[in-house]
Amino acid sequence: MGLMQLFKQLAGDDWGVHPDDRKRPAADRPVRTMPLPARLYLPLQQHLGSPARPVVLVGQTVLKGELIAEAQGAVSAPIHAPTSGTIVAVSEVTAPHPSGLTLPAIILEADGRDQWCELDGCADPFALAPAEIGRRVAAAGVVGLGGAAFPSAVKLSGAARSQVTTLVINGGECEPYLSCDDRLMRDAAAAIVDGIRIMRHACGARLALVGIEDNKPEAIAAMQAAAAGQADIEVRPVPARYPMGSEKQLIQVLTGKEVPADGRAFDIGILVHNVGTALAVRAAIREGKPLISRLLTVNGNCVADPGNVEVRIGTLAEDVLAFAGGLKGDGLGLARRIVGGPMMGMQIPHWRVPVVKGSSGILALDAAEVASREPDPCIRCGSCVKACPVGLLPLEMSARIRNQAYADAVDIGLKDCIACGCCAYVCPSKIPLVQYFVHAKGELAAQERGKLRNEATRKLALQRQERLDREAREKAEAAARRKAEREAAAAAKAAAAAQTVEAGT
Amino acid sequence: MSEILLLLLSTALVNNVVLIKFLGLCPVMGVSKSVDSAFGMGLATTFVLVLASAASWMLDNWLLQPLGLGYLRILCFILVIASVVQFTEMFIKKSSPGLYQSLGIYLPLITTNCAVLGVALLNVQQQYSLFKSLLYGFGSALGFTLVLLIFAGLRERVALARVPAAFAGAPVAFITISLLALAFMGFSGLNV
Amino acid sequence: MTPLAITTPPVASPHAHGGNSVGRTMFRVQLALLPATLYGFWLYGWPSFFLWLLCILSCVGSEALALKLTGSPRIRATLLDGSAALTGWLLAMTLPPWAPWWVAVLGGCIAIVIGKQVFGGVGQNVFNPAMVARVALLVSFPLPLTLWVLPLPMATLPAPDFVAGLRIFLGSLPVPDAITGATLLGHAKTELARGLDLGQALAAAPATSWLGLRPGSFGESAALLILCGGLYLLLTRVITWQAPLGVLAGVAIPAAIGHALDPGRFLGAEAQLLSGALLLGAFFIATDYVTSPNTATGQLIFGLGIGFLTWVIRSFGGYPEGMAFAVLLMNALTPVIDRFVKPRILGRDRRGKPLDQPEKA
Amino acid sequence: MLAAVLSLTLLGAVLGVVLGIASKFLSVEGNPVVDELIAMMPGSNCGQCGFPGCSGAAAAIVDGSAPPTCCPPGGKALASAIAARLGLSVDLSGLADDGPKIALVAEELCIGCCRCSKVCPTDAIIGAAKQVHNVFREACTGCASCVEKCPTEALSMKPLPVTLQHWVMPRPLAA
Repeated sequence: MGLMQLFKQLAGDDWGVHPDDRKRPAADRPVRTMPLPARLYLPLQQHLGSPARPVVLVGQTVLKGELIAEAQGAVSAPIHAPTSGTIVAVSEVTAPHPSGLTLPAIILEADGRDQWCELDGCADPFALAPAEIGRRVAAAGVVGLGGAAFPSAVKLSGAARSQVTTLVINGGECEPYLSCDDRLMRDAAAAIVDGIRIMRHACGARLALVGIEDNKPEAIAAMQAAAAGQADIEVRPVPARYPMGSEKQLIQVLTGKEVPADGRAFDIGILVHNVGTALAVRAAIREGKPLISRLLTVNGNCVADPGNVEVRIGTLAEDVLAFAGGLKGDGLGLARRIVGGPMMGMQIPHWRVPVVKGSSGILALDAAEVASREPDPCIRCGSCVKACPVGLLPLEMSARIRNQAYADAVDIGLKDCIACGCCAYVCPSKIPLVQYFVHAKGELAAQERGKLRNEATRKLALQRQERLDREAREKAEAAARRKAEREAAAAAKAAAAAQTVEAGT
Repeated sequence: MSEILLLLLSTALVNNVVLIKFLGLCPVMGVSKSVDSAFGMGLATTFVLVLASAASWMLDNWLLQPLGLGYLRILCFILVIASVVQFTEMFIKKSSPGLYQSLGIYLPLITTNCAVLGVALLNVQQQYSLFKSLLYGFGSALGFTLVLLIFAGLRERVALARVPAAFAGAPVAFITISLLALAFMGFSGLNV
Repeated sequence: MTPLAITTPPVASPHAHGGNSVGRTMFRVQLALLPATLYGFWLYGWPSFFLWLLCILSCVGSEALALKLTGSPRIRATLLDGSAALTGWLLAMTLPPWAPWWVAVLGGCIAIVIGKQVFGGVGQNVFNPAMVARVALLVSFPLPLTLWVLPLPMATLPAPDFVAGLRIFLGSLPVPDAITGATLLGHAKTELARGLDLGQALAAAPATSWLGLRPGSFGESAALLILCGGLYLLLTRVITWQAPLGVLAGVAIPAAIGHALDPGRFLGAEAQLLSGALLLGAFFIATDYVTSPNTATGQLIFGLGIGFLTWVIRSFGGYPEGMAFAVLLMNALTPVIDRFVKPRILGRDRRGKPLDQPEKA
Repeated sequence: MLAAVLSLTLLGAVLGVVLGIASKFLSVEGNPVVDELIAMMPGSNCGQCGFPGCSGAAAAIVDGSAPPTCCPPGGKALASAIAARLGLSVDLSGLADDGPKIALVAEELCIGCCRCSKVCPTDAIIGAAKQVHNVFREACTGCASCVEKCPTEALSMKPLPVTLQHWVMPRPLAA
């Protein structure tokens, strides 16, 4: 391996980084199921796309699994009640986002009975038409559980339309600390394989490739055993290297194909889904269960009792942490709160943030793990260039962004950045490169909005001008008409007067 | 063949117009903020330089010298150069308004670019043949464009650097080009 | 529910770091320079030690002064990262070992103030500061910069003691003629100028270069030790192989061809590689992060350029040694190289156009 | 003497004729850059730049008498687009851009005089005479022309609330 590594480095194929994965011991401990919290906070937007629209009223009682917000628009996902209880409010909750801003959310008070609504399972999913599977997956509110939370049904039906040939199942889980996918593959390999078969049926792919990083030997063994009889499901170990779990990188390693920039995996006949999503699809089809809970990793040096926990969607991170033994030393050494992994996760301002469908972990890191320190100036060492899995020049982009030359940064590839964080991870000057890129993307989006606004303004100004012209014209016409009428009247009067004069004579 | 190459190399590198002879510094300082406009300026100057070398040689050898009007040389050369520049300006304005905009005042100022007049006069002084004059003009233009390009690249880098306020802008540009001239001294005494 | 106040400003991911730092990198480079430096002290005695010390002090002092004048809030942190000291160290390595004190002071000032701080400090400069100082000194003061002493173990005179060394360094004691000599390259140049054939002039030159037993700059001492330092940097991944290999190949290939064509006119590849600042330059100067291209291919081109220009200046130019000039010239070309040599972006071709989408069957 | 005068005259005449012909063939109508800029500007002719309208501002920016940042409704987006088009470097920090603002009517102060709706360049203020006016959020460009027309100071500019979709990650503090 060492020699191979050296060769790859010489050949320049050395993208990515090899962070200390810190997955164990949390990954080796059995999964615990968290008891029902008193209240659940369900943001209306837990997925990419347009937010869901509430279909319940305050005070209404709902059963577990009942639809409480429906999808609206082409890319969206519905939300279901994770337990039975009463809707107490439709208000706001802090989003799992560094800004600390709030999101509209439905707040549900559990009644403790945890009573399911009627479920519509299907014993033989392979008898269903692919479109019907897509419909059911959509109705169950399944989204990508790897973190991006893209509605799965949209991907499945899109893939079926563009005739994909390969289904790639992402078991990479390259983020350090996180082990929920690892745990799922170890504990529920058979169910995952079943889910993969259902998805393969739904999208029409011939082959399913399961890529698992080679730092998870137990998961690889379990999956290989479960997929043993299936000729068209192949479990392949891939080298542990961050960001192996990124869609384009995993596709490249597994199939050797490259997704075109500005394109999607469909375009080269590939559909990618996470292992957790496979499991959720299976539950949605076989048992008719909507997505109301997920497995997530609670980890970090500050957590007293780290491990993987099965949590209802909408549970506050605060409650999850309390279940995992709380923070060591009452959170005295806590340096950063994170939802997701340490490489791409979101910093959150406080723990009163709900678990959403895409939350794969809750991390409480101490100062040594965060290792934050004031940045030094860039010394152009080029580490970031070597680490970038996309082939960008992070140092050049950040220098341009520092000088607010956003358009120049776009010219050298800002839009291709996947914000994986490799550059900032290796930077000896500790420059927060990703923050520069996120900032620039935000600024560019704002500029784009400004441009749209300018266009709308121009249109409105034009309309106003037309209106003013029209009004002026109408006024002129009316005046002309009145004048004509007046003149006609005067003429008539004169004529009449003439007649009377004539008559008088 | 080797003589041609040598003349080109020596005019472009060893006796570089900008860094060694210090001719034509005005556009070098003025149009070196971006590589793209520097390239455009380099092309425009190359065009003017080569054309002006040829035209002035013909003028000198076929008109001024036979008529014994050597004292009108500078006047006539400037007339020719100004016309060529005027023509170039019209052409660029028509074909590339963006480049025209970014070159700004420096485009008509090629007229007073002493490199152009200097090369034309040096051609006469050294009694080069028409072909050699062309080569000399082209070599000088090559050196000019090379320095302009390198310098523009450096300035683009420096523009992104955290230059102290006291040195920002022209001062650091002068220091950069002085260091570049220092580097070009390595070519001094170069002979094959 | 009321959102709690945010105490810290929002930060973006990643929330982990690999642990590399500027200070660590600089320390490793200095560690790699150490064996050759210590050996140099043994070869050239006390004056060389004073030169080395004063070069570093001058650089660090200039850096502190410049930071103070520009009102930098992080003077201590910047000085402690070791970049100024490294510049001074490298400058000392390229100077004649018995150069007088004012050369060190002036060199340090030029390197740090004109070469680096004017551009904004560490990471902002476009030319290698040590090479800027070296060239500026050579052009301005050719005499003290070409006064080479014989390594003391080879010299007929005994080594100067501490006091004599200090007096030589301060210029109150002249350098005895008996121990001065010419470098191999300088010798070759003068012999050529006298119309002599190189084959006779330098019969058995390179053999001694491996051990540094010939006149030269302080840091040119033992090729072997410089090479070891370079290999250490390669193994610890502080530097990559592209730039050094480029430099070595850029010199060796034309030298070998020239030597094969006309041995009387051109030095052979081995003599070229082992003499002058070539190895030092290949491993320690051409690999300078700040002033070399970002990409592996760019660094290879950069190295080849330095090597080739060095060979051209050595073989045809007015100066016997061209390393410093070549480095500055290629430093100047670095932005141009960076502009044209970029890594290929995933999913795009080399020109940045998205890859073609395959036709669907 | 005569030769000198003649040859110079001849030279001048020949070159003049050549240039004259060239100018016929290479003439450019108007300034295409100005037209491009006019197309980029908001076009509401709100007059905040101090020029009679957007076309006046565009011409002034091209000839350099006005900075690319002179258009407040265009904001940073427009300024950087113009700067990119003209190849200028622009200092965006000088642009007071603390997020988009829109006009807001204080209902208790509005007397329904209709003065504001007359000046609004985008017809964003609705309301008939003697009725409380209202600002149509989507149409308001934040040009603030209405604010000074209001006799009762019922109109004011309020920043739009930041939402998750509009939030921008702050720039890292410079090292």
